[in-house]
Amino acid sequence: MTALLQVEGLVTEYSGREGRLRAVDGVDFSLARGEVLGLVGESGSGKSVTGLSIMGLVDAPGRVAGGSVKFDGRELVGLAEEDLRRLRGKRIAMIFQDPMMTLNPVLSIETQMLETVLAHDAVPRAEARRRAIEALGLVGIASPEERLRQYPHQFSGGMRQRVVIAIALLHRPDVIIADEPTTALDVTVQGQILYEMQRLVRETGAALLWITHDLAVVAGLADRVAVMYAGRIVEQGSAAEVLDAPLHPYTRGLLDSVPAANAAGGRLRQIPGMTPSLAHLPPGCAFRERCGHADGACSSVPEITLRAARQVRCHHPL
Amino acid sequence: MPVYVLRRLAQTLLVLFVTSALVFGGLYLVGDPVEILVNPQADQEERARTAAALGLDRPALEQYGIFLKGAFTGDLGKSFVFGRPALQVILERMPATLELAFLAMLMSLGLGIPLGLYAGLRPHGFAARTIMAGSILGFSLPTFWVGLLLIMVFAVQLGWLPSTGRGPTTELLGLQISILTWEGLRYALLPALNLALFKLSLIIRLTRAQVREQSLLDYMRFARAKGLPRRRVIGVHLLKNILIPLITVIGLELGSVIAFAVVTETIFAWPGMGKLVIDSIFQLDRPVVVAYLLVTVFMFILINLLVDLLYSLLDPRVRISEAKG
Amino acid sequence: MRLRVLLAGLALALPLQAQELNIGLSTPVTTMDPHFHNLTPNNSIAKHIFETLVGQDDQQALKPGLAESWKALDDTTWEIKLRKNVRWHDGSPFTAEDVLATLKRIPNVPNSPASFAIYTRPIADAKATDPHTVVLQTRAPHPLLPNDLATIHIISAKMAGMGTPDYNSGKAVNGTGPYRFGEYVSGDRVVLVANDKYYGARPAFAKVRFRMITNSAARVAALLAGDVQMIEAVPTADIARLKKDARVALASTVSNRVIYLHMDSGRERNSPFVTDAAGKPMEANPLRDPRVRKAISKMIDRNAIASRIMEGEARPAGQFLPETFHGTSKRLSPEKYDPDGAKTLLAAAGYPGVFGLTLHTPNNRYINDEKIAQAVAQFLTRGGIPTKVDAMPSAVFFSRGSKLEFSFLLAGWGAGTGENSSPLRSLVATFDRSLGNGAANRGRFSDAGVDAMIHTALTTIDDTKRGLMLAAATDKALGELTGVIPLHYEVSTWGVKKGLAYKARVDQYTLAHEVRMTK
Amino acid sequence: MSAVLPATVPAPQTPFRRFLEEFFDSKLATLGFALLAAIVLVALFAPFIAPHNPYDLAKLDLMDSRLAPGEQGLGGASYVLGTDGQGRDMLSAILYGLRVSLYVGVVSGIIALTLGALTGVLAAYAGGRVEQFVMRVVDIQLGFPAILVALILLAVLGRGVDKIIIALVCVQWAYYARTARSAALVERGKEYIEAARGLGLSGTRIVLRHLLPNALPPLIVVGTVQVAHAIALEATLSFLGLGLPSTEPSLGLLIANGYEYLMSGRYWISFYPGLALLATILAINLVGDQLRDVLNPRLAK
Repeated sequence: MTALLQVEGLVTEYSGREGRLRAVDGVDFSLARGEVLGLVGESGSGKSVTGLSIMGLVDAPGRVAGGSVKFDGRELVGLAEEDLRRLRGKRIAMIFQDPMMTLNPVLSIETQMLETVLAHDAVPRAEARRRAIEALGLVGIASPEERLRQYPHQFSGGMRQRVVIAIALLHRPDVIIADEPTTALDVTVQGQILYEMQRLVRETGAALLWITHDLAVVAGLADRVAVMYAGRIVEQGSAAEVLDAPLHPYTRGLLDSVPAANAAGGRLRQIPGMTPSLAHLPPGCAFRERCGHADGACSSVPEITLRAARQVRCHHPL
Repeated sequence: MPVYVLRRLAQTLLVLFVTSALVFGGLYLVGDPVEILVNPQADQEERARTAAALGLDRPALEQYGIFLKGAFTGDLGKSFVFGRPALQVILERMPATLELAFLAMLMSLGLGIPLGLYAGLRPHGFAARTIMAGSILGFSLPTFWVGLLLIMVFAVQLGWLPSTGRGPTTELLGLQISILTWEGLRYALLPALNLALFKLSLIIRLTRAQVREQSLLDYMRFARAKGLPRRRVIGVHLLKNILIPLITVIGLELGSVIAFAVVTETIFAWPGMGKLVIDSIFQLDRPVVVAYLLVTVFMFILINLLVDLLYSLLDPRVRISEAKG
Repeated sequence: MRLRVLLAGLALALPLQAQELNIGLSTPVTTMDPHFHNLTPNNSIAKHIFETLVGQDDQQALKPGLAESWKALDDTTWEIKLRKNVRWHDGSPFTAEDVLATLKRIPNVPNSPASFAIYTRPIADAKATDPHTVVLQTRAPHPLLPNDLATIHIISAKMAGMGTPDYNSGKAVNGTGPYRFGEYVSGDRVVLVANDKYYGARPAFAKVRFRMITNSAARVAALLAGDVQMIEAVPTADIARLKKDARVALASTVSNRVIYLHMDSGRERNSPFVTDAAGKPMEANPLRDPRVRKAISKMIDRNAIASRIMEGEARPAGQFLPETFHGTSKRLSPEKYDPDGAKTLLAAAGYPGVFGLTLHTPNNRYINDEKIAQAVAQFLTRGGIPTKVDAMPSAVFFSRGSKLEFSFLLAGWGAGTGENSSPLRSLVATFDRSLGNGAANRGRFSDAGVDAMIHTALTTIDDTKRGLMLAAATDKALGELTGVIPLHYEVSTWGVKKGLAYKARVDQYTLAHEVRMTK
Repeated sequence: MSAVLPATVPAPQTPFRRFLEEFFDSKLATLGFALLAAIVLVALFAPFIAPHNPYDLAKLDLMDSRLAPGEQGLGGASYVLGTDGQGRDMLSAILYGLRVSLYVGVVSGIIALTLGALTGVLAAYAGGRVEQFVMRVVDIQLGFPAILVALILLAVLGRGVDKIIIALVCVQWAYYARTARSAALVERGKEYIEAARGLGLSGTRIVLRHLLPNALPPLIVVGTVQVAHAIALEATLSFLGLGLPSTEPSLGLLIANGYEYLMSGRYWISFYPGLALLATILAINLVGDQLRDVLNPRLAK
């Protein structure tokens, strides 16, 4: 498989009152055509910023400070805004977490879909409309022509996320970055959306970067998994391997805190301590203060080590 | 919707009634119009004659009763000073004030929204800071002071624009309008700018605050993620969301612009109803003041109603809840 | 009201023509009906279109108007000879019928807020003995009849039946004066055009546009910007600068208006704003004592007020009218600034440093009224009478003043008739409803001797005798009893563009037909 | 967006200290605060700082009127910023005037804000007829042009600091009420208020702890504008001959008094008070802007 999206040494910084913070600190991964990569981490680990950095949507006071993002062989970091715009929504689409906030409340679904078509293809409105209806049908929305005329507030949360997905799929993009698109939804709806996504990716052959904190979701969906902690990827590998036999203590901790993994009635296991503020990261391994395996070696930053097809960033892999 | 409009109109009548009673009573307390109307040389007999001629010799309640009776037939009494129906005196002056208010509002929106947008989108730039500093200037300097300054600079020093007065008018739908011709517009520019300054500052600040809030919302990011050109992201997605809260403010402010014309009209000798009402208050020309307030309150309620309707037109969310309620 | 919009608009757009004059007025003209509202700005405009039987020159001296001559046949009968070659603007000849119709209309103008009936009431009967002679019969001897006639604008009999609205629209405006009606836009402007068939001197301007610019700074700006060529009531603050400005010339004269202080000399006790030194209400009323009033007068430095507050646009006053007016005293001069003398007087009266006052003043009626009051308070406070100032709009001020709610007030009086009897009768004669005396006597000053002198004077036809009596009454009321304290006479100032000249008038009228071109 | 700073960060200091830290983060706001503090101090201690007492009529000398800045008077006193038409030292008058203006602006602002915010939020909370009634009253009030209400009110009441405060509260409260209501209305619709109600929290608690704080940021925006507006409106009323007694002038009144001298070149009589007014309003706004940014949870980074 050739890499469609190749991220190398990506650094995204935010300058604020407490100086410069690295929200993303040297992230590497690649995504192949038709592949689903789960990017997992707690909130604040930098996974969302990674998604935005790829899209070139990091706003001031943040900026991509280094590294490279290659899409289909083309460098995206430093690319002119207009060239980036042509790619966004056309070849790389992004879906956000909260469908209630993603759609513009005062524009009709039709407006929001048609403008997406017309932003990239000079087609007649009727043609754009046809595509919009088709996309709505694709994500399983009944009587799409009628719903097209409606406004976001007339849709339920799950339906809105379907609309968002339909918009993302309008141009049959090569890559879809989905930033926790099911987190805000009811569990039953979550299941439906996941199922749809899986089906759609398979049908359209798009590569999917699925950003989530939910390991259960990743387990059912992703081909590969990358785990992020404090701006760095600490472990990466095939979904089955990482989830079955994690190498990084942090991954282990995450897995242990999933309720299903615990015996019914037993005490839920947790990772001790709190997620550190990026401003107050301990020197060396960022996880060291919460890690049961930490020792003196951990005061230096661990390098990524390769184990077969897997990568881990730890002085003491499990 | 018609029921809604009708109910609002019924409330309007009540408001007008309360207004008239308050103003009538208020002005009655201020003083005796006869004292200010008669020639200082007048003797006691002439004063009594004036009081009788204007109906001021009757008890206050009776005077108000007479007013109410007339008001129901659309007669708001005769101006003490002009001896003509007060409503007629007001309506004659209204176009001048309305065109000034309209022009001022146009200026404050036409300049305020783009400037506010800019300052909100690039909040840390030098230009944005200059705009915001300027907006503070706009509402900290009293209108009358700025008015004279404008006259001194643009009329006396530079000689670009006429200092005072209203230009030639042309008739439009039976109204005398001056801002339709360039010559007439020249007269209106300075007073309108003077009147607009305060609102301009307000609109800049409100727009900027809105921009700052809205641009952080996900729909803005999503619009960009869709690959929309910046023009459309700002011009459609952002602007439409900003306009909705702004509409409420604009409605409110249009009313206040009309009222604040009082000061501007005085300084620029603009023959509108604001100048008329100031004179009328100082001359205790009660019928005119009462009629003026009734007319402006009515206009204001009308504007409010229009704003509500416009609001529901712009914001799909309101349309639904209105239908329910 | 029909607006001749396009015409006016075109004219405004054109560059200034020599035959056009734009004048900035300080107060709005409220009507075109010469008998509706007796108000200076209205009368001023009316004087362009209409004429009076008796005219007044710039010093208010009587001169022939539509009447060639007038004389008293006996104490109550007057014969008036009318000018013969006069035509109305519509072309018809002017006759005695017009005079009779005017006198009949004046008391019967509906809704008039200030009618001219005060001037016609003394007339019991009027008849025409021939087309150009009118004989007037007064109820009692009324020496001021010619002065009164100088305020009555004669309208044509044809238009006598027309109402005020017809005048405002211009339909009924038909005069004999040097200017004809052009356009009237309420609150904005009055446009007059020259009457080329006028029997007198032809007006210098083909067209005159009066613009109402009430804000005084804006009025000055309009003159400096060249939007108008003449303004009235130049504010005192700008006089010094305008004097130095080569583009304008000023015309000024002492007016017939005196600014004065009135004191509560009516109430024996509990005058509302007399307090003790600590500001608590005081029972006794020291203002009843003429020595206290004199002391107050001595505390005030009139020259300082004239030079500092009025910036030279006022002349310290010792009586109601400048000495040039008929019936004024030759003995009274402005009270000298004498704080020590004041202290002595106060001590003699038994009130050294024991009472305080509040001075009430209008703040939008007279030139710098509120500031003058502050200056007076300054002088009084330093002289040992702590004084506060309470300024209010004239509407409130006069209502309260006439209800006698004040103890000490500042006001002004302009003698409309141009004779000393006017202030004497209104300000210091005992308040008497039936006689019509003391209507503006808000201090309720009362002295039987003064009353008697005024009464005799008002029934004495002989001008010289009457003048002496009026002067004697003034000496007693002001010099001896200090019934009111005169401060200064206002100076009225007009500003004109260089190349124009205006003879300043004591009656404060702005008359376009008196404006001359100097080059 | 998921925050860069994790929400679960251990609070290193008290909320108030955090607030202070965030507030003084901006140089401009710090400057504004310093300016405002200086102005308030100067206003408070005017009687001790001012070289003259401008309210003492006995100390004024008419002969010293309209002196240019730096000129010496007849009595030997020199006037840094000149004198006005009454011979009042401009510097002292400005210092005292600041006091009056701030007092009038702030007191009327606080009363109006309290009154308006409470009615607005209560209306939003209560809904139904109560809300309709309150909002109609607000409409009536807003329908009356502020300046005219103040004019008539002051014509009836007369001049005085207390009277102008009454007038300003009367014309301002409705703005706050309307703002508070619309802000609270947005919040009322949100799930957490439903949840709070569901939890059986008392009405007062919901209003005070949930609705009011969320209505605060827009109220502060309106407030900073309104305090400035109040001071300017007071100046306008004084210009029209109503408002404050001219023997104890506010900044606005000083400007109004100096207005007539503008054309004659005696600029200092209204220019310096104007400058002081500008500085005051600038400071209030800088502080208000920063307050809004810091208090606004949506803008917090």
